[in-house]
Amino acid sequence: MKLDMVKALNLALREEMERDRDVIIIGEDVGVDGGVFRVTDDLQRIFGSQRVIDSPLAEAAIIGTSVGMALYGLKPVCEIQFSGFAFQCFHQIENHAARYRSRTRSRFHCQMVIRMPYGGGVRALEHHTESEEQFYAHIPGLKMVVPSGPRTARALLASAIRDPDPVIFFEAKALYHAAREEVPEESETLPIGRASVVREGGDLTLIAYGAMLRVAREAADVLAAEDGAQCEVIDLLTVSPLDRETLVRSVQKTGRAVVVHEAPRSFGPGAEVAASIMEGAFLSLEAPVRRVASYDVSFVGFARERANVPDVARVVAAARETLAF
Amino acid sequence: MKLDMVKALNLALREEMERDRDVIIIGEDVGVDGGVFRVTDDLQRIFGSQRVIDSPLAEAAIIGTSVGMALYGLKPVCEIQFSGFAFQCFHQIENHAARYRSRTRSRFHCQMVIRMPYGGGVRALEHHTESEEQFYAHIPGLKMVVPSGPRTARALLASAIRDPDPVIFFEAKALYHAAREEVPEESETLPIGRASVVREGGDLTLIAYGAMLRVAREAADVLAAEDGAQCEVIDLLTVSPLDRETLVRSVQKTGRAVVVHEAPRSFGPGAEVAASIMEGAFLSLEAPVRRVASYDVSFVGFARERANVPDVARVVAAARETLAF
Amino acid sequence: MPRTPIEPRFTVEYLSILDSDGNLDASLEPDIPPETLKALWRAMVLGRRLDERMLRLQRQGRIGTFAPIKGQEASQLGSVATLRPGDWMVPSFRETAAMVWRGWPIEKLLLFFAGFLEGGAPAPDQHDLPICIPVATQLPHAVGLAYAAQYRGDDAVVMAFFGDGATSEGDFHEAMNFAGVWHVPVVFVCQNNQWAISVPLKKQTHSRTLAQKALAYGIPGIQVDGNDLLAVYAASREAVDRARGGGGPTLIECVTYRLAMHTTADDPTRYRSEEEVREWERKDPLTRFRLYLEKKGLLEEGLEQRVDEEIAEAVRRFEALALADPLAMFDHVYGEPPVHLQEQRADLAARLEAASGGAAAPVGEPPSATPMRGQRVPRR
Amino acid sequence: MPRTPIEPRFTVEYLSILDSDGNLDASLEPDIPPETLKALWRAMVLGRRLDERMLRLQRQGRIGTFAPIKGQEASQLGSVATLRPGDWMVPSFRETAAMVWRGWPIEKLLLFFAGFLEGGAPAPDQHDLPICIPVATQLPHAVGLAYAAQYRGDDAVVMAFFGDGATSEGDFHEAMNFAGVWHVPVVFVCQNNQWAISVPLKKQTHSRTLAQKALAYGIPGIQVDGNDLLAVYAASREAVDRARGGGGPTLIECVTYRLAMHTTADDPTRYRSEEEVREWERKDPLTRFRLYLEKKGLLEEGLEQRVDEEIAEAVRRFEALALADPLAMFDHVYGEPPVHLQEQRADLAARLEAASGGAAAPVGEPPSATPMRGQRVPRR
Ligand SMILES: Cc1ncc(C[n+]2csc(CCOP(=O)(O)OP(=O)(O)O)c2C)c(N)n1
Ligand SMILES: Cc1ncc(C[n+]2csc(CCOP(=O)(O)OP(=O)(O)O)c2C)c(N)n1
Ligand SMILES: [Mg+2]
Ligand SMILES: [Mg+2]
Repeated sequence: MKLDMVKALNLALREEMERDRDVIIIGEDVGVDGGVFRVTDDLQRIFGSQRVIDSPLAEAAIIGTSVGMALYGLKPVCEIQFSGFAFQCFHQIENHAARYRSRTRSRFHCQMVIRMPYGGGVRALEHHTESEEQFYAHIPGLKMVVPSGPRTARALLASAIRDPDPVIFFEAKALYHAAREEVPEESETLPIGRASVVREGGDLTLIAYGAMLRVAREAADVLAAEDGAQCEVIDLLTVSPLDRETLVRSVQKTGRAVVVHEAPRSFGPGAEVAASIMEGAFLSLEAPVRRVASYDVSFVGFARERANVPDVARVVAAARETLAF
Repeated sequence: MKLDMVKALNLALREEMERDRDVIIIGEDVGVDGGVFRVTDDLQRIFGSQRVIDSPLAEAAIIGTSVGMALYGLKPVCEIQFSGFAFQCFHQIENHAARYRSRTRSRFHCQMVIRMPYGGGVRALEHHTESEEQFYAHIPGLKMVVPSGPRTARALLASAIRDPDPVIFFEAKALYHAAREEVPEESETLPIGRASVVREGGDLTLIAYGAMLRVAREAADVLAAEDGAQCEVIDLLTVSPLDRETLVRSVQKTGRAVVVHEAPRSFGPGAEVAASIMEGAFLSLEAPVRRVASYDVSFVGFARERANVPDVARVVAAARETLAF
Repeated sequence: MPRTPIEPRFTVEYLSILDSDGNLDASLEPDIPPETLKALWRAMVLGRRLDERMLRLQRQGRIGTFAPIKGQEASQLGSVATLRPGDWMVPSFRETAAMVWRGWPIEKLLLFFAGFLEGGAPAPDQHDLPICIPVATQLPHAVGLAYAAQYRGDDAVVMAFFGDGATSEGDFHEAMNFAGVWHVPVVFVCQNNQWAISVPLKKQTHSRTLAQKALAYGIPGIQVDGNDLLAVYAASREAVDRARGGGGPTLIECVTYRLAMHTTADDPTRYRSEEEVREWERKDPLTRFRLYLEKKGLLEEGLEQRVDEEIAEAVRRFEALALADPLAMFDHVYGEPPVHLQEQRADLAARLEAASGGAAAPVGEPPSATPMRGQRVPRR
Repeated sequence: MPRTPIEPRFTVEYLSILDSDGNLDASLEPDIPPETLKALWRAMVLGRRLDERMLRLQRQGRIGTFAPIKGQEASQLGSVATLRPGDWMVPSFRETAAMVWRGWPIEKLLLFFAGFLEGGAPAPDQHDLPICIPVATQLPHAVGLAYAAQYRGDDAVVMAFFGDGATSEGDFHEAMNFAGVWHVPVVFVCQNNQWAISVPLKKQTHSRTLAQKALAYGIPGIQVDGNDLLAVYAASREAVDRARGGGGPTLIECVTYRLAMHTTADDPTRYRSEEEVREWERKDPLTRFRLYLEKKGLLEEGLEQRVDEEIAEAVRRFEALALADPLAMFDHVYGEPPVHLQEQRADLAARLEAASGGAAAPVGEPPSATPMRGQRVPRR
């Protein structure tokens, strides 16, 4: 069947809830309303208000009570309405969700997923357009996953829900309705921690995830058409733990890499990607790993968003500099 | 006069409060008790309980009310008792302290300092030994400062309090009483955003800050004595905005670099340092920039702390690999 | 020694002066000068009409998502009208009428909702904070402002707005508690409009009223008919005067209703009944206040038309504003731009140069605008 | 329509059964089996003696910082004694007596305070959460456990402990509010020991009692003499039974006092008077309970000695525990160690190899241990 990312996520949630009675959903407006983006549409009607919980307006308690439920053995899938509001529960994530396993030597652990829409593309107000993946990627004990389309979204959400560790699951708002994609009838999973080479090429490695994957792919098309340069495009899928092996293998072949993300550039995920490639493929590197990212500015307003978020032209330009280096 | 870091910080606070009536202190136990580490010792007696506020136990409100005071024109110096408890106020820092200037096009701004003890070395419990600088370094609008001893602490705290922007000020617990240092009679400042070359050398650049500076310096001594290798040691002092120019200039000379920090390795500050050096000094690099950091584990318990936090032997080993590369 | 109730008992009062049929309790009628009554009516009408106009602008894609105020005019205006210009207003994101009352130019509000930071900057002399999106996070700011005013010896009072859902956030609790301990001049105005997007009050908290939450902080709390401008005004007047007089903070719960959608991205038919809405339409704050002014002979001819014209002019001024320079995003991140931002600014400048037509190209709304729920993808 | 108090009025009760002179209000005396009374007395004595022993261990550098419980034995034991083994206890960081009552081996507690993660792991069959350091953050966990129990149809009750200072945190508010809305079986036990480190209650909140904070959530709140084990027990029994019976959450404020320092790193003479402490020593929970048992003829000969011997044996077992392998830090970060952690583990393993004497070298306390305040630098 052909589904957009919202429908694909909704399908994965329904399938996992049918599979496992311990899977429950909690968040603001996830029930009757089906979520701000309708990702949980219809689930409360199907599974009841005990399993799809319309919580009061308090992120720290959404995560904090979910931690408690997970310690008891449930598998909460929490929705934070926008990633910009997850700092309200950051202490519950860092202090507890990520640590109960280590703190109790696995007597307890938090099998839970924290879903959040992130990134730009919806003409939204402040705190509704930012990309905060870096903050989670730096926390030991967490996994940070970002699907790039309907099929990877459905498979990775299933994997995340079945994963014994807490998973931060970022959904690119720009992708929710961007495209419909064929997804198999049968539920499927994807290994968390594994990046995917979505296009092979020998001249340069383009690394992206989430909404930026499309940008990287289109840049690869332009570079092939206009420069005759063959880019290898890698979809990280999991930001942390980072699949350094796949990155290094690719750059050992291409000798050149550009990493693209929506998060601000400095101290961002691109830095880890660049540093890891340098450590693993230094002798193959023919040019510095370039980073194409949003500028180091806070919210710019959607009227200026396009000037800030990486686009195809910027990726192509960075790739050309790298190829010409 | 010779002061330890606690006394030097206390002196800077007193000097700035005498200079400017708008400077006020707020935090848990900062008044009568003089702070958990005595950094605010005696200040409430001198300046009164309106200027040195023993707040209720709520970090988000300590920062949130300080933001309000700053919008009014006061210059709050907030103390978060331990950096491990700052995630409770992370939303107030990221959503507001860092953004009011941009949001209001400078009609309002937050001239405030957020002091926190960070790092290991005091046989402390969970959340009392971690190093969270990376989380702040990635936030546009903030400055992230980490002194490395009594004199830089006193000068940088004065600069931070006079800085028009919100400054996160990390104080290494391990340095509080580690050593006494000569500080001038007169109040002095240090430019925020500028790193300092504390030892010159042509063979390798060692980059560190806070409590790790001592480790880097001692490693440099060992390498000079045992390997005859001359290390250039750079004290970042400001983590963000990162002084890339000083780093790049040094590595253009040495061709080799090792960065040391207490924060976990992955997606940590060392990644930005490494990526920036690669971008700025690629053609001079004779070896990959190596990172010596704590492992990607959460709290390990103080009985195992020494095995986790970088020590001289680890830095020396990394430097030797880099020199031999 | 036995089991004994703690004395004195805790009480919370309910205040209503002008009921939905326009019946007045003269004994409680606040004494408001006729000119102020007329100004308040004008502001209510403007709030209502501006709401409708903004809805059309949003549907046409000329502005983005915003939060309509329809039904909450009395809560906002009855309270804010008791402030002096030198006092401080701390809004959330649904105080259009109150903001206009405080002097925000309509075109600036439109600019804000059109995605321009310039729309969020208060005037240099304006003692108001900008719109605050993260629920309840503005409340500690209000307490800090009040503390600073007290510290400086200014007699300013701070009034903070928030909704029923906001009372569930930790920041609400921490702000109320600090205000109680510090005994600062702040008035907390909760617009209890019964809904937090799709979540009804009974799922938000188990307490009977929101006003009683004041008891947890040892400060006065009162519940008022939020659609009764006179009751809101009287309660606010009392709270503002007490605050100014050193009497500390107050929590005012205005029982009102959001007659429109949560925001333009919301479809309320998914979670509430037409009956409920019609029920509350009968309690419309404008209807009863209009009757009240009618009896007082204070209604002006052609007010609606004048208000509409004022709005139309503001919209024209808004439309006339050229798209601001994208490079402005680098201004005001820090007091002084650090090196890396200067470099990034230069990078964008070069790209704008390159893109023939300079600024035009990379500006404007993002390529693939995903509608939130029923929202149409707007095009400028 | 006028200004009217909201009915019914709000009330909070105070409960005391056995006063500081040992006078009993027989009409309220809870019926506790003699064996339980004896066990409770034993637990109180053990709590008091273990505290003293741990202080010595800390001063000798054999364990690190910990929080003494002296004076709070009745609050902890009167409450936790009403739980069944299958119920859940959610501690903060000052519940040593309650934890031992719940079956935590003393040597495990010592291991925890000696800086070993192994000391923080509850037994496989134990329904207790580990010590929680960040104030108030454990409270939503308790509510989540209670929700899960209800969801699964188990009849377990959850009891959560926290202090007076914790009531200022947003997490306290959010947890109480969720518990009220969800109507889950959780009992919130606030040990109001008058101080949050150096901050006295009157600087913590402006409310007269902490119990009244329950009114904000529409749940029952009661204030009890926290040094009166019978009152704590009676109030807890009622709350636990109500919770188990589907009656929802309760907030119990135990008015007690921290007779010792906040933690071993604290010097209370900086912020409170000797008089105040002596005042409260006269209300010592052990004194009155001892009298009560004496009258009942339930005191056992040589209890103190037997308790001390039990503690001494536990200390011997603790000391006998070999320093755990540093490599264990890599266990339990994730269910399955990812590649980068396997590599980092190998790195440490190699370093341990290299460092002759294997594990020994890089383990043990950090080189430059900075004392917090008066704390001595301990050496093992
Ligand atoms: C911290 C935070 N969480 C979630 C949101 C998303 N959100 C915006 S408004 C809203 C509901 C607010 O309800 P209420 O406080 O009653 O105010 P109202 O919208 O009814 O005026 C939510 C959940 C937000 N803006 N901030
Ligand atoms: C979130 C957080 N902030 C600060 C601290 C530091 N701290 C530890 S205990 C304490 C005081 C707690 O007071 P209270 O809640 O009354 O409990 P008590 O210590 O009196 O038992 C503080 C401030 C912490 N552990 N967690
Ligand atoms: Mg509402
Ligand atoms: Mg206390």
